[in-house]
Amino acid sequence: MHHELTLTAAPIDEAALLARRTLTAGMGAVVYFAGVVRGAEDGHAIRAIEYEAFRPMVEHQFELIFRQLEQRWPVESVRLVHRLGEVRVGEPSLWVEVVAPHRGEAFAACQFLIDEMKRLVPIWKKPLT
Amino acid sequence: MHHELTLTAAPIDEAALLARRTLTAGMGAVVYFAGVVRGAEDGHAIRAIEYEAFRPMVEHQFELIFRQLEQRWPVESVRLVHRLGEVRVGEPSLWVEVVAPHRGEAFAACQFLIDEMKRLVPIWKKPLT
Amino acid sequence: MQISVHFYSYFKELAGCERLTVPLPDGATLGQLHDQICSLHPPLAAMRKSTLLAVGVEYQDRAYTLREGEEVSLFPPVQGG
Amino acid sequence: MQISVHFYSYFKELAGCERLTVPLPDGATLGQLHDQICSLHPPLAAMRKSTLLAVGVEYQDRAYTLREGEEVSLFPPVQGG
Repeated sequence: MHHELTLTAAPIDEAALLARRTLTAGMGAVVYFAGVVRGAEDGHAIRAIEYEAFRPMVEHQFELIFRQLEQRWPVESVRLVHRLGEVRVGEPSLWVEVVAPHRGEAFAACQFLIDEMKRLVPIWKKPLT
Repeated sequence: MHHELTLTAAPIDEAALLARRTLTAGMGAVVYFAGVVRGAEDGHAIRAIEYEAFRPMVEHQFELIFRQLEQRWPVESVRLVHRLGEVRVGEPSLWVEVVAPHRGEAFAACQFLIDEMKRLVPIWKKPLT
Repeated sequence: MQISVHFYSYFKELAGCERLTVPLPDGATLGQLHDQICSLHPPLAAMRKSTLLAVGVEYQDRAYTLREGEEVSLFPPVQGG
Repeated sequence: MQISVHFYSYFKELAGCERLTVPLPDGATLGQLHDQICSLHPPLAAMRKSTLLAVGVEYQDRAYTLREGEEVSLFPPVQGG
Protein backbone atom coordinates (compact mmCIF):
# COMPACT_ATOMS: atom_id res chain seq x y z
CA MET A 1 0.00 0.00 0.00
CA HIS A 2 1.29 3.42 -0.92
CA HIS A 3 1.04 5.92 1.91
CA GLU A 4 1.95 9.54 2.28
CA LEU A 5 1.83 11.60 5.46
CA THR A 6 2.33 15.35 5.43
CA LEU A 7 2.45 17.59 8.50
CA THR A 8 2.56 21.18 7.38
CA ALA A 9 2.17 24.75 8.55
CA ALA A 10 1.07 25.79 5.03
CA PRO A 11 -2.57 25.82 3.87
CA ILE A 12 -3.72 22.47 2.43
CA ASP A 13 -3.89 22.79 -1.36
CA GLU A 14 -6.67 20.33 -2.15
CA ALA A 15 -6.57 21.06 -5.89
CA ALA A 16 -2.83 20.27 -6.07
CA LEU A 17 -3.35 17.07 -4.08
CA LEU A 18 -6.19 16.06 -6.39
CA ALA A 19 -4.03 16.70 -9.44
CA ARG A 20 -1.41 14.28 -8.09
CA ARG A 21 -3.89 11.40 -7.66
CA THR A 22 -2.81 8.11 -9.17
CA LEU A 23 -4.81 4.93 -9.39
CA THR A 24 -4.39 1.65 -11.23
CA ALA A 25 -7.08 0.01 -13.38
CA GLY A 26 -8.41 -2.18 -10.54
CA MET A 27 -9.39 0.78 -8.35
CA GLY A 28 -13.02 1.86 -8.41
CA ALA A 29 -13.46 4.03 -5.33
CA VAL A 30 -11.81 7.14 -3.95
CA VAL A 31 -13.01 8.67 -0.67
CA TYR A 32 -11.87 12.08 0.53
CA PHE A 33 -12.36 13.73 3.85
CA ALA A 34 -11.69 17.39 4.58
CA GLY A 35 -11.95 18.46 8.20
CA VAL A 36 -12.59 22.20 8.36
CA VAL A 37 -12.17 24.54 11.35
CA ARG A 38 -15.62 25.62 12.56
CA GLY A 39 -16.41 29.13 13.70
CA ALA A 40 -17.25 28.12 17.27
CA GLU A 41 -15.69 25.84 19.89
CA ASP A 42 -17.82 24.80 22.89
CA GLY A 43 -20.35 27.49 21.94
CA HIS A 44 -17.85 30.36 21.78
CA ALA A 45 -16.88 32.12 18.57
CA ILE A 46 -13.26 31.61 17.56
CA ARG A 47 -11.12 32.91 14.73
CA ALA A 48 -8.69 29.99 14.44
CA ILE A 49 -7.35 26.84 16.04
CA GLU A 50 -3.72 26.32 16.86
CA TYR A 51 -2.51 22.75 16.41
CA GLU A 52 0.45 21.40 18.38
CA ALA A 53 2.07 18.04 17.66
CA PHE A 54 4.64 15.70 19.17
CA ARG A 55 5.99 15.10 15.68
CA PRO A 56 8.14 11.95 15.92
CA MET A 57 5.33 10.20 17.78
CA VAL A 58 2.72 11.50 15.30
CA GLU A 59 4.72 9.95 12.48
CA HIS A 60 5.21 6.66 14.30
CA GLN A 61 1.56 6.36 15.36
CA PHE A 62 0.36 7.06 11.83
CA GLU A 63 2.75 4.34 10.59
CA LEU A 64 1.13 1.87 12.99
CA ILE A 65 -2.36 2.89 11.86
CA PHE A 66 -1.41 2.62 8.17
CA ARG A 67 -0.06 -0.88 8.78
CA GLN A 68 -3.30 -1.98 10.44
CA LEU A 69 -5.36 -0.42 7.68
CA GLU A 70 -3.33 -2.30 5.08
CA GLN A 71 -3.95 -5.60 6.87
CA ARG A 72 -7.70 -5.03 7.05
CA TRP A 73 -8.63 -3.64 3.65
CA PRO A 74 -7.27 -3.96 0.08
CA VAL A 75 -6.45 -0.26 -0.06
CA GLU A 76 -4.03 0.80 -2.80
CA SER A 77 -3.17 4.23 -1.47
CA VAL A 78 -3.66 6.54 1.51
CA ARG A 79 -2.64 10.17 1.62
CA LEU A 80 -3.11 12.26 4.74
CA VAL A 81 -2.26 15.89 5.38
CA HIS A 82 -2.60 17.51 8.80
CA ARG A 83 -1.89 21.16 9.37
CA LEU A 84 0.05 22.36 12.39
CA GLY A 85 0.18 25.84 13.87
CA GLU A 86 -2.62 28.32 13.32
CA VAL A 87 -5.52 27.30 11.04
CA ARG A 88 -8.22 29.89 10.44
CA VAL A 89 -11.96 29.23 10.54
CA GLY A 90 -13.17 27.79 7.23
CA GLU A 91 -9.79 26.31 6.32
CA PRO A 92 -9.16 22.55 6.32
CA SER A 93 -6.93 21.26 9.11
CA LEU A 94 -7.11 17.67 7.87
CA TRP A 95 -7.30 16.12 4.40
CA VAL A 96 -7.47 12.39 3.71
CA GLU A 97 -7.64 10.36 0.51
CA VAL A 98 -8.23 6.60 0.38
CA VAL A 99 -8.14 4.65 -2.90
CA ALA A 100 -9.59 1.13 -2.97
CA PRO A 101 -11.25 -1.29 -5.38
CA HIS A 102 -14.77 -0.81 -3.96
CA ARG A 103 -16.59 1.88 -2.07
CA GLY A 104 -17.41 -0.13 1.07
CA GLU A 105 -13.76 -0.71 1.89
CA ALA A 106 -12.75 2.83 0.92
CA PHE A 107 -15.34 4.34 3.29
CA ALA A 108 -14.53 1.88 6.09
CA ALA A 109 -10.78 2.42 5.80
CA CYS A 110 -11.11 6.21 5.68
CA GLN A 111 -13.29 6.28 8.79
CA PHE A 112 -10.99 3.83 10.60
CA LEU A 113 -8.01 6.04 9.81
CA ILE A 114 -9.67 9.16 11.21
CA ASP A 115 -11.09 7.37 14.26
CA GLU A 116 -7.69 5.90 15.10
CA MET A 117 -5.98 9.22 14.53
CA LYS A 118 -8.35 10.87 17.01
CA ARG A 119 -7.62 8.15 19.54
CA LEU A 120 -3.85 7.74 19.20
CA VAL A 121 -2.05 10.47 17.29
CA PRO A 122 -0.54 13.13 19.60
CA ILE A 123 -1.92 16.33 18.13
CA TRP A 124 -3.75 18.89 20.27
CA LYS A 125 -5.74 21.98 19.54
CA LYS A 126 -6.13 25.34 21.20
CA PRO A 127 -8.94 27.68 20.13
CA LEU A 128 -7.83 31.24 19.35
CA THR A 129 -10.41 33.98 19.84
CA MET B 1 -30.31 21.94 2.44
CA HIS B 2 -28.66 23.00 -0.78
CA HIS B 3 -28.57 20.27 -3.41
CA GLU B 4 -27.26 20.08 -6.91
CA LEU B 5 -27.67 17.18 -9.33
CA THR B 6 -25.81 17.06 -12.64
CA LEU B 7 -26.22 14.37 -15.29
CA THR B 8 -23.65 14.91 -17.97
CA ALA B 9 -21.96 13.33 -20.97
CA ALA B 10 -18.83 15.43 -20.36
CA PRO B 11 -15.92 14.28 -18.15
CA ILE B 12 -16.36 15.18 -14.47
CA ASP B 13 -14.09 18.12 -13.66
CA GLU B 14 -13.32 17.46 -9.99
CA ALA B 15 -11.00 20.46 -9.69
CA ALA B 16 -13.70 22.83 -10.97
CA LEU B 17 -16.26 21.30 -8.61
CA LEU B 18 -13.84 21.68 -5.70
CA ALA B 19 -13.22 25.32 -6.59
CA ARG B 20 -16.97 26.01 -6.34
CA ARG B 21 -17.29 24.56 -2.81
CA THR B 22 -19.06 26.80 -0.32
CA LEU B 23 -19.53 26.20 3.36
CA THR B 24 -20.69 28.31 6.27
CA ALA B 25 -18.81 28.69 9.57
CA GLY B 26 -20.74 25.91 11.31
CA MET B 27 -19.57 23.23 8.89
CA GLY B 28 -16.63 21.08 9.93
CA ALA B 29 -16.75 18.06 7.61
CA VAL B 30 -16.71 17.52 3.87
CA VAL B 31 -16.81 14.00 2.43
CA TYR B 32 -16.19 13.27 -1.24
CA PHE B 33 -16.69 10.09 -3.17
CA ALA B 34 -15.41 9.47 -6.67
CA GLY B 35 -16.54 6.24 -8.35
CA VAL B 36 -14.09 5.32 -11.07
CA VAL B 37 -14.58 2.86 -13.96
CA ARG B 38 -12.44 -0.22 -13.31
CA GLY B 39 -10.52 -2.04 -16.06
CA ALA B 40 -12.46 -5.27 -15.70
CA GLU B 41 -16.13 -6.23 -15.34
CA ASP B 42 -16.97 -9.75 -14.12
CA GLY B 43 -13.36 -10.77 -14.73
CA HIS B 44 -13.19 -9.52 -18.33
CA ALA B 45 -11.09 -6.58 -19.46
CA ILE B 46 -13.14 -3.63 -20.70
CA ARG B 47 -12.23 -0.27 -22.18
CA ALA B 48 -15.27 1.70 -21.01
CA ILE B 49 -18.77 1.55 -19.55
CA GLU B 50 -21.78 3.02 -21.26
CA TYR B 51 -24.35 4.50 -18.86
CA GLU B 52 -28.01 4.77 -19.83
CA ALA B 53 -30.56 6.69 -17.77
CA PHE B 54 -34.31 7.22 -17.63
CA ARG B 55 -33.67 10.87 -16.96
CA PRO B 56 -36.94 12.29 -15.60
CA MET B 57 -37.18 9.38 -13.19
CA VAL B 58 -33.49 9.72 -12.23
CA GLU B 59 -34.13 13.36 -11.31
CA HIS B 60 -37.28 12.54 -9.36
CA GLN B 61 -35.73 9.63 -7.45
CA PHE B 62 -32.72 11.72 -6.50
CA GLU B 63 -35.10 14.42 -5.22
CA LEU B 64 -36.78 11.84 -2.99
CA ILE B 65 -33.41 10.63 -1.68
CA PHE B 66 -32.21 14.20 -1.03
CA ARG B 67 -35.39 14.89 0.95
CA GLN B 68 -34.85 11.81 3.14
CA LEU B 69 -31.22 12.68 3.65
CA GLU B 70 -32.21 16.18 4.76
CA GLN B 71 -34.65 14.75 7.30
CA ARG B 72 -32.06 12.39 8.78
CA TRP B 73 -28.87 14.46 9.01
CA PRO B 74 -28.04 18.18 9.47
CA VAL B 75 -26.36 18.31 6.07
CA GLU B 76 -25.84 21.80 4.62
CA SER B 77 -25.12 20.82 1.05
CA VAL B 78 -25.06 17.86 -1.32
CA ARG B 79 -23.66 17.91 -4.83
CA LEU B 80 -23.81 14.86 -7.08
CA VAL B 81 -22.60 14.41 -10.63
CA HIS B 82 -23.26 11.25 -12.66
CA ARG B 83 -21.91 10.75 -16.13
CA LEU B 84 -24.05 9.27 -18.88
CA GLY B 85 -22.91 7.73 -22.15
CA GLU B 86 -19.45 6.29 -22.55
CA VAL B 87 -17.01 6.59 -19.62
CA ARG B 88 -13.51 5.22 -20.15
CA VAL B 89 -11.59 3.08 -17.67
CA GLY B 90 -9.91 5.25 -15.03
CA GLU B 91 -12.41 8.10 -15.37
CA PRO B 92 -14.94 8.90 -12.65
CA SER B 93 -18.56 8.07 -13.48
CA LEU B 94 -19.86 9.41 -10.15
CA TRP B 95 -18.79 12.26 -7.92
CA VAL B 96 -20.46 13.17 -4.62
CA GLU B 97 -19.82 15.91 -2.07
CA VAL B 98 -21.55 16.12 1.33
CA VAL B 99 -21.00 19.07 3.69
CA ALA B 100 -22.08 18.71 7.34
CA PRO B 101 -21.15 19.99 10.80
CA HIS B 102 -19.41 16.76 11.90
CA ARG B 103 -17.73 13.88 10.19
CA GLY B 104 -20.02 11.10 11.45
CA GLU B 105 -23.07 12.60 9.79
CA ALA B 106 -21.15 13.54 6.62
CA PHE B 107 -19.92 9.95 6.16
CA ALA B 108 -23.32 8.44 7.01
CA ALA B 109 -25.21 10.77 4.66
CA CYS B 110 -22.76 10.22 1.80
CA GLN B 111 -23.00 6.45 2.10
CA PHE B 112 -26.79 6.59 2.42
CA LEU B 113 -26.98 8.68 -0.74
CA ILE B 114 -24.89 6.23 -2.75
CA ASP B 115 -26.63 3.15 -1.34
CA GLU B 116 -30.06 4.59 -2.14
CA MET B 117 -28.91 5.63 -5.61
CA LYS B 118 -27.78 2.07 -6.31
CA ARG B 119 -31.14 0.76 -5.15
CA LEU B 120 -33.55 3.24 -6.71
CA VAL B 121 -32.12 5.50 -9.39
CA PRO B 122 -32.75 4.19 -12.93
CA ILE B 123 -29.28 4.21 -14.43
CA TRP B 124 -27.81 1.13 -16.08
CA LYS B 125 -24.41 0.21 -17.35
CA LYS B 126 -23.11 -1.77 -20.29
CA PRO B 127 -19.43 -2.77 -20.45
CA LEU B 128 -17.69 -1.94 -23.73
CA THR B 129 -14.75 -4.14 -24.73
CA MET C 1 -57.65 2.15 -22.47
CA GLN C 2 -54.24 2.46 -24.06
CA ILE C 3 -51.11 2.25 -21.92
CA SER C 4 -47.73 3.24 -23.25
CA VAL C 5 -44.87 0.99 -22.12
CA HIS C 6 -41.14 1.82 -22.17
CA PHE C 7 -38.22 -0.57 -21.77
CA TYR C 8 -34.76 0.30 -20.52
CA SER C 9 -31.32 -1.30 -20.53
CA TYR C 10 -31.24 -4.89 -21.83
CA PHE C 11 -35.02 -5.14 -21.51
CA LYS C 12 -35.10 -3.32 -24.87
CA GLU C 13 -33.27 -6.27 -26.43
CA LEU C 14 -35.42 -8.81 -24.57
CA ALA C 15 -38.61 -7.09 -25.69
CA GLY C 16 -37.23 -6.40 -29.17
CA CYS C 17 -38.46 -2.80 -28.89
CA GLU C 18 -38.02 0.39 -26.86
CA ARG C 19 -41.64 1.21 -26.55
CA LEU C 20 -45.07 -0.26 -27.27
CA THR C 21 -48.72 0.57 -26.64
CA VAL C 22 -50.89 -2.04 -24.90
CA PRO C 23 -54.71 -2.02 -24.97
CA LEU C 24 -56.15 -2.92 -21.57
CA PRO C 25 -59.64 -3.05 -20.00
CA ASP C 26 -60.42 -0.09 -17.71
CA GLY C 27 -59.40 -0.81 -14.12
CA ALA C 28 -56.56 -3.11 -15.12
CA THR C 29 -53.63 -3.30 -12.73
CA LEU C 30 -49.93 -2.90 -13.32
CA GLY C 31 -49.59 -6.62 -12.56
CA GLN C 32 -52.04 -7.52 -15.33
CA LEU C 33 -50.12 -5.32 -17.75
CA HIS C 34 -46.87 -6.98 -16.72
CA ASP C 35 -48.37 -10.46 -17.25
CA GLN C 36 -49.64 -9.47 -20.66
CA ILE C 37 -46.24 -8.12 -21.69
CA CYS C 38 -44.55 -11.28 -20.43
CA SER C 39 -46.81 -13.47 -22.55
CA LEU C 40 -46.15 -11.28 -25.62
CA HIS C 41 -42.38 -11.30 -24.96
CA PRO C 42 -41.29 -14.58 -23.32
CA PRO C 43 -37.67 -13.45 -22.69
CA LEU C 44 -39.12 -10.84 -20.30
CA ALA C 45 -41.08 -13.55 -18.47
CA ALA C 46 -37.76 -15.15 -17.48
CA MET C 47 -36.79 -11.88 -15.78
CA ARG C 48 -40.14 -11.49 -14.03
CA LYS C 49 -38.77 -11.71 -10.48
CA SER C 50 -36.14 -9.02 -10.89
CA THR C 51 -38.24 -6.65 -13.03
CA LEU C 52 -38.80 -3.15 -11.65
CA LEU C 53 -42.07 -1.41 -12.50
CA ALA C 54 -42.64 2.32 -12.63
CA VAL C 55 -45.61 4.51 -13.56
CA GLY C 56 -44.38 7.90 -14.67
CA VAL C 57 -41.38 8.60 -12.40
CA GLU C 58 -42.56 6.57 -9.39
CA TYR C 59 -42.06 2.94 -8.53
CA GLN C 60 -45.37 1.11 -8.15
CA ASP C 61 -46.31 -2.41 -7.18
CA ARG C 62 -48.40 -4.88 -9.15
CA ALA C 63 -51.64 -3.92 -7.40
CA TYR C 64 -51.52 -0.36 -8.77
CA THR C 65 -54.62 0.47 -10.87
CA LEU C 66 -53.67 1.98 -14.21
CA ARG C 67 -55.36 5.01 -15.74
CA GLU C 68 -55.67 6.07 -19.38
CA GLY C 69 -52.64 7.92 -20.62
CA GLU C 70 -50.19 6.69 -17.97
CA GLU C 71 -46.70 5.75 -19.00
CA VAL C 72 -45.28 2.54 -17.63
CA SER C 73 -41.62 1.59 -17.54
CA LEU C 74 -40.12 -1.88 -17.15
CA PHE C 75 -36.47 -2.33 -16.39
CA PRO C 76 -33.91 -4.58 -14.73
CA PRO C 77 -32.21 -3.77 -11.40
CA VAL C 78 -30.55 -0.38 -11.55
CA GLN C 79 -26.75 -0.03 -11.62
CA GLY C 80 -25.80 3.59 -11.11
CA GLY C 81 -22.41 4.65 -9.81
CA MET D 1 18.91 6.91 36.83
CA GLN D 2 17.79 10.13 35.19
CA ILE D 3 14.59 10.18 33.15
CA SER D 4 13.72 13.07 30.92
CA VAL D 5 10.03 14.04 30.93
CA HIS D 6 8.19 16.13 28.30
CA PHE D 7 4.79 17.75 28.61
CA TYR D 8 2.47 18.61 25.77
CA SER D 9 -0.62 20.77 25.24
CA TYR D 10 -2.03 22.30 28.43
CA PHE D 11 0.01 19.90 30.53
CA LYS D 12 2.87 22.37 29.95
CA GLU D 13 0.85 25.04 31.79
CA LEU D 14 -0.24 22.59 34.50
CA ALA D 15 3.35 21.49 35.07
CA GLY D 16 4.69 25.00 34.68
CA CYS D 17 7.38 23.66 32.34
CA GLU D 18 7.88 21.89 29.02
CA ARG D 19 10.47 19.46 30.18
CA LEU D 20 12.15 18.26 33.36
CA THR D 21 14.56 15.57 34.47
CA VAL D 22 13.55 13.23 37.28
CA PRO D 23 16.00 11.12 39.31
CA LEU D 24 14.59 7.63 39.93
CA PRO D 25 15.91 4.39 41.48
CA ASP D 26 16.89 1.73 38.93
CA GLY D 27 13.95 -0.51 38.03
CA ALA D 28 11.36 2.19 38.65
CA THR D 29 8.16 1.92 36.64
CA LEU D 30 6.38 4.46 34.51
CA GLY D 31 3.63 4.49 37.16
CA GLN D 32 6.11 5.44 39.89
CA LEU D 33 7.43 8.25 37.71
CA HIS D 34 3.88 9.46 37.09
CA ASP D 35 3.10 9.43 40.81
CA GLN D 36 6.28 11.37 41.58
CA ILE D 37 5.45 14.00 38.94
CA CYS D 38 1.90 14.32 40.29
CA SER D 39 3.18 15.00 43.80
CA LEU D 40 5.63 17.60 42.46
CA HIS D 41 2.89 19.25 40.31
CA PRO D 42 -0.53 18.92 41.97
CA PRO D 43 -2.47 20.34 38.99
CA LEU D 44 -1.32 17.26 37.03
CA ALA D 45 -2.61 14.98 39.79
CA ALA D 46 -6.13 16.25 39.09
CA MET D 47 -5.74 15.03 35.48
CA ARG D 48 -4.32 11.66 36.48
CA LYS D 49 -7.18 9.57 35.05
CA SER D 50 -7.07 11.10 31.59
CA THR D 51 -3.27 11.36 31.30
CA LEU D 52 -1.63 9.51 28.42
CA LEU D 53 1.86 8.13 28.97
CA ALA D 54 4.43 7.45 26.26
CA VAL D 55 8.03 6.27 26.31
CA GLY D 56 9.79 7.46 23.19
CA VAL D 57 7.11 7.26 20.44
CA GLU D 58 5.12 4.36 21.95
CA TYR D 59 2.26 4.39 24.41
CA GLN D 60 3.10 2.40 27.55
CA ASP D 61 1.16 1.48 30.65
CA ARG D 62 2.10 2.20 34.25
CA ALA D 63 3.77 -1.22 34.74
CA TYR D 64 6.44 -0.44 32.14
CA THR D 65 9.97 -0.59 33.62
CA LEU D 66 11.99 2.48 32.77
CA ARG D 67 15.61 2.40 31.60
CA GLU D 68 18.31 5.05 31.84
CA GLY D 69 18.11 7.60 29.04
CA GLU D 70 14.48 6.97 28.07
CA GLU D 71 12.30 9.93 27.26
CA VAL D 72 8.84 9.99 28.76
CA SER D 73 5.93 12.11 27.58
CA LEU D 74 2.82 13.07 29.50
CA PHE D 75 -0.14 14.59 27.73
CA PRO D 76 -3.92 14.98 27.78
CA PRO D 77 -6.27 13.13 25.37
CA VAL D 78 -5.29 13.80 21.77
CA GLN D 79 -7.42 16.00 19.51
CA GLY D 80 -6.21 15.73 15.92
CA GLY D 81 -8.45 16.49 12.96
